[in-house]
Amino acid sequence: MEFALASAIGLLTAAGVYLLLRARSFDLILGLTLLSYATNLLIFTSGGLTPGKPPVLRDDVPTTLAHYTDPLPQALVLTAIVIAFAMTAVSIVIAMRSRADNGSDHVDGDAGEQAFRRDEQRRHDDARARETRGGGE
Amino acid sequence: MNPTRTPWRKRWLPSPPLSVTVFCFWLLMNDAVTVGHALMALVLALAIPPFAARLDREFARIGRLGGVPRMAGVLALDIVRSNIVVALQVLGPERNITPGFIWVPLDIANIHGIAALTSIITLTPGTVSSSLSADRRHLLVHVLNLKDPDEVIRQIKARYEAPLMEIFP
Amino acid sequence: MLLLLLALPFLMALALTTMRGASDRALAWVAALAPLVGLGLLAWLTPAVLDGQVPSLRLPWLPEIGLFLHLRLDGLAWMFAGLVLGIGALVVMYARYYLSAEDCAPRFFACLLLFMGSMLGVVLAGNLLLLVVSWELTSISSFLLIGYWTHRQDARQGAQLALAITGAGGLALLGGVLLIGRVVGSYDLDVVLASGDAIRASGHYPAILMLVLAGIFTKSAQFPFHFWLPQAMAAPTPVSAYLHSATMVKCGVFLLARLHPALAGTELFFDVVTTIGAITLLVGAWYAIFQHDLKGLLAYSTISHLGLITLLFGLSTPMAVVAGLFHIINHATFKASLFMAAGIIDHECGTRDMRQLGNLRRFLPWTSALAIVASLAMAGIPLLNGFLSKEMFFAEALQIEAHDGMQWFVGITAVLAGVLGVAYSLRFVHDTFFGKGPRNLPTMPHEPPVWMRIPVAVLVALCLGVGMLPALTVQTALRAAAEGTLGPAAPTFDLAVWHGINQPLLMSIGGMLGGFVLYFGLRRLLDLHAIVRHSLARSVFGWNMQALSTLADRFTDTIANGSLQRSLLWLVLAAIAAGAAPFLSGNHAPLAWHAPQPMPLLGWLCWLILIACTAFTIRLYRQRLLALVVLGGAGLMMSLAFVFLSAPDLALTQLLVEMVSLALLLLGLHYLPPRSPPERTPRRRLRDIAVASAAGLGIGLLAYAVMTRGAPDPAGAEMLARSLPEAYGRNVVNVILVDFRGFDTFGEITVFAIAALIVHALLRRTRLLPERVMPGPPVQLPVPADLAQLMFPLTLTVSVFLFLRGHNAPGGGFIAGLVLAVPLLIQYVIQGAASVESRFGFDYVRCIGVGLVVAAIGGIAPLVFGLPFLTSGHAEPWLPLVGELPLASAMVFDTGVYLVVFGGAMLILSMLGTIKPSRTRSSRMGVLQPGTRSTRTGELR
Amino acid sequence: MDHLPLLPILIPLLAAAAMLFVEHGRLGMLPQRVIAWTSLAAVLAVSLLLLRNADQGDISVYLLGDWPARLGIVLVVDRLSALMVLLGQLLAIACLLHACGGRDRRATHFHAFFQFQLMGLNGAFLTGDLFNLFVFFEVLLIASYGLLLSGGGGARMRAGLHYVAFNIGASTLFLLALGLLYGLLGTLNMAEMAARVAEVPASDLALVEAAAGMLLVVFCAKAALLPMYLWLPQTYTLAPAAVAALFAIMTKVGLYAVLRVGTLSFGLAGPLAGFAWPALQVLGAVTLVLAALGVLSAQRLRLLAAYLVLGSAATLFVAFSLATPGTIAAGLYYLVHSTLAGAALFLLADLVRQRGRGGAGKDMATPRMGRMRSLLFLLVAVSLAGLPPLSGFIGKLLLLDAVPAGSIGWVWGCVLGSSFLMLVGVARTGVHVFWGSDSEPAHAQDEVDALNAAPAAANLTAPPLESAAVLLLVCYGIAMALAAAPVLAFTRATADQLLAPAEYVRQIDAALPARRAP
Amino acid sequence: MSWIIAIALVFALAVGCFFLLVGSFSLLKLSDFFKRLHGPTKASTLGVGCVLIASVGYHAFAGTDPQPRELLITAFLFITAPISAHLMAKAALSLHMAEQPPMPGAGSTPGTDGDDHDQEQPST
Amino acid sequence: MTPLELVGWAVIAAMHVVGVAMLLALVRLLRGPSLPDRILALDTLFVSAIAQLVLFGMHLGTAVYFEAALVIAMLGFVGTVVLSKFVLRRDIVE
Repeated sequence: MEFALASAIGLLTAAGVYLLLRARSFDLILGLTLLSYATNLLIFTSGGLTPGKPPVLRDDVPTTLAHYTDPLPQALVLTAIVIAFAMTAVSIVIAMRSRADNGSDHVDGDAGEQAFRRDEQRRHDDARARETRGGGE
Repeated sequence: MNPTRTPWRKRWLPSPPLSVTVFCFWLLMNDAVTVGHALMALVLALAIPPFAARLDREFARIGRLGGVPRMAGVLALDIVRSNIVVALQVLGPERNITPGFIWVPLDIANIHGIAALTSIITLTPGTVSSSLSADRRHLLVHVLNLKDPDEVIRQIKARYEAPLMEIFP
Repeated sequence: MLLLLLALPFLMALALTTMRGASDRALAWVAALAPLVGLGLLAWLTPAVLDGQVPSLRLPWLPEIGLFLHLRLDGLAWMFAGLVLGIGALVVMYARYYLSAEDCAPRFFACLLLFMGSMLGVVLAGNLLLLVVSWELTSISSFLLIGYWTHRQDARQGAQLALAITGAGGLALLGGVLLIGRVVGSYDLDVVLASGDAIRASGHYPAILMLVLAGIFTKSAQFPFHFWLPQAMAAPTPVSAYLHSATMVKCGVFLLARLHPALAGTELFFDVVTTIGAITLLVGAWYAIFQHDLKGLLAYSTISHLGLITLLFGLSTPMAVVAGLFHIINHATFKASLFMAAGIIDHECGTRDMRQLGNLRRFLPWTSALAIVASLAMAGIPLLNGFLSKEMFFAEALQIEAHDGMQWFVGITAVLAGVLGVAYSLRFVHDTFFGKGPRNLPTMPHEPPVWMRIPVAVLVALCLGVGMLPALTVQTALRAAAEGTLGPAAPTFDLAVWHGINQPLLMSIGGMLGGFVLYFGLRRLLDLHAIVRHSLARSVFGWNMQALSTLADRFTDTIANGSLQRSLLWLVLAAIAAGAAPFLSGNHAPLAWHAPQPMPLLGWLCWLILIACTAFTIRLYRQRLLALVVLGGAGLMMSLAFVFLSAPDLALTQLLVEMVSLALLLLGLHYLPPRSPPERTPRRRLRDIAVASAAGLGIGLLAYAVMTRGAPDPAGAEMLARSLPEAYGRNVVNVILVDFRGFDTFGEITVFAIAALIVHALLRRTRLLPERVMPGPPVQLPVPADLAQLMFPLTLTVSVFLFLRGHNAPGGGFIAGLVLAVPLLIQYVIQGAASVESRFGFDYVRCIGVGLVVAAIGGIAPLVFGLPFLTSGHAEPWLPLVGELPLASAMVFDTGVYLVVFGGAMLILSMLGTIKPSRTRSSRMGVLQPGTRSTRTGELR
Repeated sequence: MDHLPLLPILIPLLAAAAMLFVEHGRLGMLPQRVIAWTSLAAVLAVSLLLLRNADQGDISVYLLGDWPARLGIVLVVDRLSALMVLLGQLLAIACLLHACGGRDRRATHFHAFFQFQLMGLNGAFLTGDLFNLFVFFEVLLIASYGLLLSGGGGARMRAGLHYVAFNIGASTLFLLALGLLYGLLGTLNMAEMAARVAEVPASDLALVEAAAGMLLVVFCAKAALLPMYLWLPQTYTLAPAAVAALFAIMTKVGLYAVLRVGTLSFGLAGPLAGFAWPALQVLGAVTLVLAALGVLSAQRLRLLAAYLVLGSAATLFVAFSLATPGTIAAGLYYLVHSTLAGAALFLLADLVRQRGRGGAGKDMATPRMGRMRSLLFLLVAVSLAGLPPLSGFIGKLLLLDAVPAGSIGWVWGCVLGSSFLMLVGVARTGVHVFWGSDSEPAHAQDEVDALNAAPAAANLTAPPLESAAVLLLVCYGIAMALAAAPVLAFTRATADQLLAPAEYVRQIDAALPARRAP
Repeated sequence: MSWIIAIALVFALAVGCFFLLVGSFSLLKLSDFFKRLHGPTKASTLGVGCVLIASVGYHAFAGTDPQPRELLITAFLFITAPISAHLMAKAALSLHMAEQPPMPGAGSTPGTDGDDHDQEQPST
Repeated sequence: MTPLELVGWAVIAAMHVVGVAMLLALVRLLRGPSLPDRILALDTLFVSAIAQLVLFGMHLGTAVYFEAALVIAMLGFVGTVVLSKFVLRRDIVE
């Protein structure tokens, strides 16, 4: 069970980091969302995995960790979820404004966009050059 | 909202059925039916509808509710029966299915009625209501196995629309 | 008394800055007040100093590290203070006439006084740190003075250069002084001077010496740092006369004298200081000959003379030190007067270029006479003061006790110095006052106001006086200074004009003759006027600075190029490094891996769904809408996982947040491009994949290791036990949120509130351009609208239910708030924002405010009972019919949470939903025509 | 029950909430300003009281919710906390003063954000709980997003995106580290953590260290240490002046956290004692050099200020990671100085820029730049470059003096070398900005003409509030230089207190709830 | 708990699961979106309804929860499922994923609400 | 075997069946091909999740998960609604 959770956390992190390194604001926000999933899972599991023992107290059950799961990580995750949500809201609005003000959704604005275009163009030219060369031979 | 003076009942108890629903809802949700919960339910039943009624755009009338139980019975039966039919169709070879759209002309004008009809059509397997024409006179229905369009229309009008027109005149 | 002496210039400088619009005369008088009163004070203290007493003052400033405001006036300090104040007074007088009407006189005088004060600080400091402080202050104030004519580029550059070099020297000096402090254990000058042996014996001595000498040499313009001085000639002439003859540049040699007992006496000292001094002496003198600018010539000659003084201190014999001190005085007098004279010439002729000057004795007889006398003193002609100290130098140069090479070197240097000194003095005199008349002058020169000449005259008189009657005029002072410098080791000596015919005299004469021959010989051979010289050292320094700043630019541009991805990449890499370091360093015992718990099949199923959704989010990320849909699946699985792992509250929150986020992202996507352009650099993608995999793997492993361990006795266990009896709640998570760690929640809702306010602030009155719009009017959805309307009161009921039950079952303020907000969101979506907002007149901003206040009140209430913030109270009043009604004060707090969350979520959604399209840029808006959309992505094909 | 430690958090919160009600009143900005100043004055008074109490050596512990420390959240006031809180308020006064010159009118919710920011800062300084620290980090960060972005657009939006994204990334890492730490140690209380670290079995130590390392990475990222400072120059350059000035303390929050966690939670004697200091030393030194190069290459005043702030943070890293009482004391002194002086430079940059045409971005001063501003710049620049006689020099002096013998070479080299580069850079930029450059004489002439032609003579005189703000900050610096001895005595005592965390832990353990039995 | 009730519960569960499965299966199997739309929107709804009834019975007889609260879930489900289906169908129609017949009596162009633009030649 | 046990077994079996149903929906979610298909699959996932939750509650014999199931039933369609609206109009709040 731990393996499944750990692998899920790992994959979510990797996916989040990968998207984080993309150059577009929306991808970035998507990546942050994924990362926050990973974080939440990790905090949540830091109290250990106990299926089927929600920390809602029942009468005549002793209040120990043997009968309930550790509630503290859950409370922490709750806080973390809310904060991540707030951050998502802020970042999406900033992304929108940035797109509108800077004319590009590249995170580095026009400069980044131009660099991106240049790269594209160069690759395009290279490819064409290679094609023509290949064709010539 | 309304500049003209509304009678106090309209203002404080805009929709008795809604109040009853909320009341039952509350009692159902809680662990046990106690006096305290009942009081709370009463408070909510009085407090929420005036608030919610602001959303009401058309203030459609509700007519006789006598037909509701029969309607519910027919509906339950239809749901179960046609579900089985559809299940068999789905599990069978797909080429036996001939889907198609039909426009169902509507006689019912009450928006609640239309909504209820749409829901019912959607919940009854074999048909999904897809769109309502702008003038609300026609309902576009997608039928999973369309053999006879007129039969489908007739069924819908007879089984569902007629009783609904009684409930929502 | 000493404090007043020191503070006076600063106070006057301050007074000057407040004097706006005062006349030049008044300004000058106020400015002159400082040196004049200072001189009076000094005179008052003189008897004591000559008596051998050392008046001092010691105030603590930062006693912990030995920084005291310690002033002491020994002979050396007395002599220098006299120099600083006396020449200062003359310069102020001179400057009053020198400055033109456009110049900002208050600023000039203020800076001048600031400099004077700093200089006095250096001189009077009895604490090495204080000395460094004043030292750097002189650098700064000289920077201001040199750059006084800010509109001139050479002034700006010269000022920067001077600041860079002397500032760097100051930093080096600071290092040296701190090292001295470490060795000696005190920065007190007396202590330091007394522990010369300890310093010389310590292993830090070479470093100390080098650092201190770096400070001294930069300040005193010694080779190879000399080039700033000629550059600094862009300063107004009074500044040059003051700073570059008598004070600032003397700082260095002053310090050399000051620390002589502590540092001198080793071979290293001797070699370094002597050699540098000698080189500077010759280089300065040689270059001086080839200058065309009067002040440039004087500047190089100053360098040369400073080299001479340094050389004398390097020789380290007592008499050499005395000679050095003597020459300091002499140089100050004649050089200051020469600078002033040069200033007069500049003032009158409008140029200082010797190629244009000549024959000025016709036009400026008085000035010429004074300048000629002063320059003769500079050349070391007998009966003038320069001669005396130079002769002492010759005498010492012959007597040094060192190996042969050094002896020869110093001797030859001395002779050459004499030759060159005469040569450039001749150049100055001859090219300016004699020869053919002035050429192409803008104005016809005539004598300046008499008060401008008087300072020059005073100084020249001093030259004569000292030169003829040394025993009467300067001997006592010099003796006091020598005692101040060398302490008990000071020699007894008598100054006399005539020592008989001896070796030094012969050398002097030889030097004079040689100088004549050299100058006129050179004139014959070369056209001196045509030579243009560049200072190599300055160029090298310039190149270095250029290279440095290019390097800086390049570094800064390449590192901080404003790329977000790079920042993030580094963050991730740093985190990976920090996480991996303990395992790779091998400092710790290897990690033990524990076996996992078994996993039911159903769990694997959920796992599969989660993994698949995540993987597909990555695969589809460029089709943003698809990625969002798939991400929704991942979110659902997250909450299912929470459910299975016993966290119903979390599952609820996750679900709700998921829905609202989805709505937010879609709202945002309307204003963002629908897809990401492809990135086809495979290398970059590979790099990112590698980094991401490393991060994922690392976190996964860490998470696994932590999960299989479990902390001993976590805090949560105790919360579990105390939740019901002490906090009266069955839902422990909620109890933690509103009670145990209610403060976190407090912060959390604040964050939420701020986020909503930011969205409000950013979108209010903002018009944005949607990426693409669909044609046609807004869609009407009567059927869903009707159904949703039916749901609304029911969801309201559920919201109240979740809120009230939160303490004992999953729910609580946050969840309830969102459950209230989401149905309203549906209304927004289905009915349109305008329709909903016309029906509910909510002011969400105020709702947030009310929520915050309510939450705060819930927290503050216990304060009334003397309990801390957020302490929960509990009561179960018995009511008729109802029975016991459990009431927890945490409820109030939770109400605040409820309101903030509702208000915040709705504020965000309504702001995002009611953005108006930009009017100005509508041409860019793309209209999605029906039939052009791909069914796969919903976008243009 | 003494509620003093709570007030620096509560008062700004209430003030901020109150702002939301008075925003659209008929009285315009007045009610908001009154509230803001009242709140600030109150918090200032409270923080002075806190400082006074803390200076007696007391560590006051405030148990929120009346729960014992490990269950609930504690606020702890020791010397360091009190100092930082006071510093925050002192800075806030100047920033608010500057903002009242008109910035607050242009930015929606400015005052609310400002108060939230104060709340976040004070909370971060006062809390004794790691997760609560995270929460307050978020409060202050998100408030800073608001301050940064409200009323702005264009390039600032882009910089804001960078800032936000980077900080969210860092916060995520914070949470990851927190999760791991709780999983390993079972507690979130910083003081209890130290005890738990000591009990961790040897085979788990590497895990704890990894988590702790990640935590430090977060703090270093917020404090802009080497590989992670790239966000800082751009953001600070593009932020509005009053906000950038307030941000001067933001990097210090990270430093505070490093110091607090490094000395308290990971212990000074335990198995994790000082595990990260060597790395921090090296990184700090390299950052310092790079920052100095940045100063050298900075053409604009704000960029210059940003790099100077960066350099000061790096210096502090060096100072703190040497971890002797002397260096920490010196570092704390320097921290106070650099915060105030950095802020002053940001505000000044704004003053200069306002003089330029339209304030569109070039901070070219006119040739007639007011004497006042040049003088202020001189003072600030001199102070920041570490030249005497102001606080900057004393701070550096203290640091150099306190460096342990073994590290003299590289520390002195870096500090003095970077001082030199900064001196050159500051002089160059200062000359360029204040003395003009004759490479564009026509331009200067235009400017003069424009000024002469413009009826707005107000442009010539410095805006009073803004100037007063700078003046205030400069006065702080002068006061710090004059009163160096008492300040140093305090920071020395602070350092001693930090390096003897046992007392802190004892106080926390001893703090018992008023009502509940243990 | 008696066997009769137990068997009734198991039956309800079985029916519920069957319909859920059929719903999902039809989602997977059928070839066209509008065909697929039928399965999940109601087979699944009915399936969940059966499961909920089983749950009511189970909790009532096991004594863990006396109230038939799951009925509320059913109620909500029956309200929301048509909304979703209706909107999804509209969305799909707007992407021209099916040919819809011309509306009788309203000329050749069917004026559906919202989609009142021209759609004579729907694709796919 | 007691009746309770029988129901218990049935519940577990049902959970697996529902799991399979979810898996089928997942395949459609990932494969598409059209956008509405994915939305529909997501909706189906939500509906199945309700069943799963209820079954889990039965399995554990607790009513704790009722709220979660209720909220999904009540608001789970929000995702479907907003996504459909986006496809329909691109602007989900008009």
